[in-house]
Amino acid sequence: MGRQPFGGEVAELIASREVLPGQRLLTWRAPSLARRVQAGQFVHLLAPRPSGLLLPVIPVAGFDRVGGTIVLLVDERSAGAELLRLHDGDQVRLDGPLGRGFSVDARSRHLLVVCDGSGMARVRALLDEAVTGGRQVTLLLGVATAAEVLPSWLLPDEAEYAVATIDGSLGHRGGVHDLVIDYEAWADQCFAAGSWSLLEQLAMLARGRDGRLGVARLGRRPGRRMPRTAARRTSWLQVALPHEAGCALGVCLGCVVEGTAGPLRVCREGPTFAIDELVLERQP
Amino acid sequence: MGRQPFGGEVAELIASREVLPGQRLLTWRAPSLARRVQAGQFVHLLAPRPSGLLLPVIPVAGFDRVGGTIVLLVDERSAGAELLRLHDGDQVRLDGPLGRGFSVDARSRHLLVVCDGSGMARVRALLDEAVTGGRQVTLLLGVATAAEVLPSWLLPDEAEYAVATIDGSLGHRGGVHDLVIDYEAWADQCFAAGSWSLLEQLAMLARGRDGRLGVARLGRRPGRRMPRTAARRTSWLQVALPHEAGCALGVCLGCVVEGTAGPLRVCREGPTFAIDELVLERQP
Amino acid sequence: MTVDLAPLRPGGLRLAHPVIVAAGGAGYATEFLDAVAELAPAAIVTRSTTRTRRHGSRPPRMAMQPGGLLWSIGLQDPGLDAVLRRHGPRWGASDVPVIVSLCADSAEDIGWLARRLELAPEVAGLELNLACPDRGRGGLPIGLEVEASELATVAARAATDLPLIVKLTPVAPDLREIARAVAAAGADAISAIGPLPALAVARDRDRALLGTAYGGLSGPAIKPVGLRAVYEIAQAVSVPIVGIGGVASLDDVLDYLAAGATAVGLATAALADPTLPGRLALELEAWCAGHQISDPRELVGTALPRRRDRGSLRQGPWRL
Amino acid sequence: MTVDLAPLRPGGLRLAHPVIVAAGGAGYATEFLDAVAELAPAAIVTRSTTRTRRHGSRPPRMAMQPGGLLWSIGLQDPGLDAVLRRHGPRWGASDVPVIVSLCADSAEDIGWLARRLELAPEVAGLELNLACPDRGRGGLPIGLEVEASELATVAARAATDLPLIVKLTPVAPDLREIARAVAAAGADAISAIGPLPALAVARDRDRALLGTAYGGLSGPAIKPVGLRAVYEIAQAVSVPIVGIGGVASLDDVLDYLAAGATAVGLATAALADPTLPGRLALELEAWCAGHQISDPRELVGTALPRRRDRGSLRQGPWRL
Ligand SMILES: Cc1cc2nc3c(=O)[nH]c(=O)nc-3n(C[C@H](O)[C@H](O)[C@H](O)COP(=O)(O)OP(=O)(O)OC[C@H]3O[C@@H](n4cnc5c(N)ncnc54)[C@H](O)[C@@H]3O)c2cc1C
Ligand SMILES: Cc1cc2nc3c(=O)[nH]c(=O)nc-3n(C[C@H](O)[C@H](O)[C@H](O)COP(=O)(O)OP(=O)(O)OC[C@H]3O[C@@H](n4cnc5c(N)ncnc54)[C@H](O)[C@@H]3O)c2cc1C
Ligand SMILES: Cc1cc2nc3c(=O)[nH]c(=O)nc-3n(C[C@H](O)[C@H](O)[C@H](O)COP(=O)(O)O)c2cc1C
Ligand SMILES: Cc1cc2nc3c(=O)[nH]c(=O)nc-3n(C[C@H](O)[C@H](O)[C@H](O)COP(=O)(O)O)c2cc1C
Ligand code: FES
Ligand code: FES
Repeated sequence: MGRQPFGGEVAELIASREVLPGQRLLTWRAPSLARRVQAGQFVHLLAPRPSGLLLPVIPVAGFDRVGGTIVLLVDERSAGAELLRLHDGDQVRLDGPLGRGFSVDARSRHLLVVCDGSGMARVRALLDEAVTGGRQVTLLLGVATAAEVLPSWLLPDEAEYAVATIDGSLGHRGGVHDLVIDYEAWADQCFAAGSWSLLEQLAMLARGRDGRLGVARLGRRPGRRMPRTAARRTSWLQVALPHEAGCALGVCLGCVVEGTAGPLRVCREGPTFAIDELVLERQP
Repeated sequence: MGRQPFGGEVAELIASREVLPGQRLLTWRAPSLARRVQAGQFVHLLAPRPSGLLLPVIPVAGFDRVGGTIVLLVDERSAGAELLRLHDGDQVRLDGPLGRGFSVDARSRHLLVVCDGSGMARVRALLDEAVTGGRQVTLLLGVATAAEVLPSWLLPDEAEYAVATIDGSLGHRGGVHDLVIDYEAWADQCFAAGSWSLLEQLAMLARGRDGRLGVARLGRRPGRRMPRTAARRTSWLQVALPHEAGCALGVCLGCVVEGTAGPLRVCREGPTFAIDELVLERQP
Repeated sequence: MTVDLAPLRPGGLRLAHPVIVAAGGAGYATEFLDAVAELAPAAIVTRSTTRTRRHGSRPPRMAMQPGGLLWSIGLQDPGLDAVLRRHGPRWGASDVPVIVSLCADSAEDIGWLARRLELAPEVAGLELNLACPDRGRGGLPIGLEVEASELATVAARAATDLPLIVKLTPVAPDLREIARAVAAAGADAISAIGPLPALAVARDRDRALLGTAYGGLSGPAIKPVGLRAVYEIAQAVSVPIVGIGGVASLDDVLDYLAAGATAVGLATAALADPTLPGRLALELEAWCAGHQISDPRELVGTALPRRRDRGSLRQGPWRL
Repeated sequence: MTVDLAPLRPGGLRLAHPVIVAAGGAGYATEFLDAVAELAPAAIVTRSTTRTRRHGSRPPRMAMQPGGLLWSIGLQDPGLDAVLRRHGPRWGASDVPVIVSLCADSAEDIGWLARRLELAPEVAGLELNLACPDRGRGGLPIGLEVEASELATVAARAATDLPLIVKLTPVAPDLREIARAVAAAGADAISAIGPLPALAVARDRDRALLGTAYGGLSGPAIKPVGLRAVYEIAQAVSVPIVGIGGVASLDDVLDYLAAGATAVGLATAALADPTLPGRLALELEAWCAGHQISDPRELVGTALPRRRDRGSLRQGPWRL
């Protein structure tokens, strides 16, 4: 886990496209990051020095290892909003990749990805990765209303995309967890990001079906405890937790969430967790 | 003294010229201010909302009543530095004119104006006013070194201009108060702005010659106390005190300096004072 | 949008809305009232006033700090009689209630001042500033100790039937016990907080920046401290609380109400914009309308814990 | 550029320069030391450690505020033995002195912890965190009272010959008397300040933002309070002072030195940039060179008054 001496890597903005009002997909030339990053990991914005006291943490929303680029999906309300003011050719310093990415089990063929508007940036890279790896992937997005639905050009063509809106103005009317039920038998694993209440709903679904779903069926021996990494890899539901700002060194303990086996640092043990690692009902 | 309901006046930047590195002379179209302002008064910058907690106070460094313009001499280290980022055509809201201007006695023909680099913005308008009024005026500027000497285009052509530099790199070598001695017999009144130590030196000179100088000779009757405004008008030495930020309403009492007859508010009783009104040795 | 800061007192201290100017933010109100026109605060608390004329603090008196304002104005006032003579008529002519802040270093002087105000019909209430030194205790602030706070409150209460607000100083480690004592001693409302004792160094670093060396820190920097104080006090007493410290936006107002304040006061932000309290009240009204809330009292205390907590100082294992 | 935080102790506590990481700014130093390479702080104070394993505060634990950071980490540590086992080897391998911050709620535990450190050659000193609750006094912070502060210091002093820094909490109204007591009880140095008790409201305003409700405020917002504390303490005692609170720039370092600090500590700013302490030291060196100052000790206390003042709380008439 050794992090490089503080300093990071220069990244150059090469493209910027509006996704929704106040939200843009920013593409950066950052070869070394692109080579090393995994879906679910994040970067720290070191320079230009952000206005807040702590460094903003920004999930990597996609990467192209060959082209040497990464993409960030930045919203004016999220950490790193200062990046929205930059122009093509501007340079920043990013430190990363930080944290642990999602663990996709080698045997998983069908990935279900669930998010709300705020969670998209944390799962989008997984779609790219899955498609590149020849897996089938379905994205379920839940938002309040049609105006918040993210455009499909944001996703790889190969990904299936279904939408739920609370007001029914587009796609399924209601919460996105309603849609999950249709896919849970199909999916070998599920990956999610979004509000705590979305994660709680998904956790309830997953827990009710504990051990009967997806790859979890394959890995478990009754009565045997698996090592943590294996348990995470074979977990049916993994989530990427939000993490706005912090040291990302593991020293401040400001990012801690409550885990079933004790406190967990989102920046080091996370931001991705198997759902069983978390005590969801006592989180923010 | 009634101040208008809060809101101020729109001023449009119509010209900006560099005076020294980091210092510019900004010309604004602001007809109502230009009509009412007097040399020595200041304005408050209301909008764009400055970053500091209190509103910056900016001396009016010149005005053209007929053309409807005022000029501000703004330094990147002084209050109102945010104005340096504006472009021609940009608009701001200024509140003013605030405070009391210099009182030039009707009988004064020869005005001596003394300042250092920081004081120029507070006395420059007086040069314009004096020249327009047909008076003779001499400006004495004291700075550390030639690079800080303000260019003569900043002054009306009719003003005489002499410079002292501490290192002797331009003009007289030494403090500007040395030059004052050459002019004190000529001058009917003296007006000054600058650091507290400059003002103290001038006060010492003036006090030693108390009552023998300029218009002060004319106005005094032995044993009679003059009303304050008359005393100020006929005082040989008047100073404009620095005042960076504050309510300028007279309510916070944050701008107070020690006066011989009790505390004085720079924003209301000042920023100009007759030297006898102040207790200089106990000021910052 | 009306709130009452003295609901149990005959006549009460009714305000048109919950945003007032805290002591020092409007001097003696006269110039301030002229400047704000119709965008008026719900009330103005005057700068703290004493029995006799004083000069105030040695200059310089004010300095901007990152996020906060550092100042030491001291007691620069002409004495209460002169204040009432000069400003009373303007107060009487205004719709905005004026509450006079008092500072005195003995119960006798507090009583004298409160009795004097009782005779002034233009005065809507009085605020007792517990940051003032206590002559009997070597100049320590009254509000540092429970007993001194209680005695000061009793002295004011006994001298007048006017609505009485008692203003706490955040220097006291446990504000809850002070709050309980002054509420029991007859305070109609409690205001908190005053400034934090602080200091800045002069540019040449050869002395402290302010003429008095020490000053008070106010403004946004202290908002989390003010919220903490209100959150604690609200769990200790049931009298209305005026939340003060760093209020400058609608979010700040809503936060203070949620922490248990019935009204909020601002000083520093009012110095930059006297119309701010009036504008915040309009914004609050619009916000309530947009959230189907008819009475801002519904917003009071929504963030308080269901069960009383142990207070910021008694937290079990070290938490900060 | 060297300074000594324990000049009277055999061996002393010599630092290469005056900029250290305050407790909490570098966790247990291991990851931090890996990250900074050669731009190292002069010393690292660890997060406060207890005798036995603890979970720390309920999340959320941190929130940015205007000008400050609000946090409640609590005591999340595996207990001192485990800390030394896991991190001791890394400390021993580093040139940067590591000072272990201790938190205990009884004299007995303080003694136990200090004796344990005495046996660990990789430990350069210990810091006693007086913000910790005192079991004997219902959980109030030790550092709130003179006697409790004194007893805690004596307990640590009696148990070890290691350099001993005692860290004061700004919650105590008069830091000068606490400082005098702990210096007399054997503290080699004093550090101040810890965070201010504070609170923020959650976005939905249905509860406090932090899981523990109360948290500590740190960062630039509290610098004027930290400077005030150092300025007062420096007039009360002659032991070295580590000035803490809002340090983030060379000007902040110079201000704290001028107010009487021998060294400065930073936590919040180090979280955003672990190399900052090392860079500030270089900037300080350059500044000294440019001002013909050979020893930063010449900068210490230049802003202090010639005659002792009465302290921020005893100012005669109300000043703030
Ligand atoms: C005429 C005079 C000169 C003094 N000169 C100094 C000095 O040079 N240095 C020093 O450290 N102390 C000086 N002092 C003493 C000091 O100001 C205070 O007396 C002392 O700090 C105790 O103040 P207090 O708060 O008890 O008095 P208070 O009466 O509450 O306050 C006095 C304050 O008013 C200020 N003040 C006094 N006279 C005036 C005036 N004419 N205009 C504006 N402000 C005024 C003082 O600076 C002081 O801060 C002087 C006092 C007086 C009356
Ligand atoms: C398993 C457990 C569940 C609790 N659930 C709640 C709850 O839902 N709501 C509530 O208000 N109080 C809950 N509490 C009680 C509360 O957290 C503390 O016990 C109480 O506030 C007193 O804390 P302390 O500071 O004395 O204890 P300490 O031991 O010093 O600290 C306990 C802290 O650790 C946190 N914590 C406990 N277990 C874990 C874990 N597995 N991972 C990360 N952090 C943890 C707690 O939130 C608490 O803040 C719970 C306690 C425990 C042990
Ligand atoms: C210039 C100024 C003068 C003040 N004078 C007084 C005063 O006379 N009495 C008092 O109780 N509080 C006084 N205060 C404190 C304020 O009432 C308030 O408690 C504090 O400033 C925090 O609020 P704020 O952040 O809105 O300024 C003053 C504040 C300022 C800024
Ligand atoms: C995340 C964090 C954790 C902290 N943990 C401790 C601690 O364990 N013990 C302690 O004495 N101080 C702790 N502090 C307080 C700091 O040492 C310091 O006193 C305070 O934060 C003010 O300094 P700053 O403004 O540089 O952060 C912590 C501070 C932060 C920000
Ligand atoms: S962000 Fe600091 S420990 Fe995770
Ligand atoms: S600036 Fe407020 S009284 Fe002068």
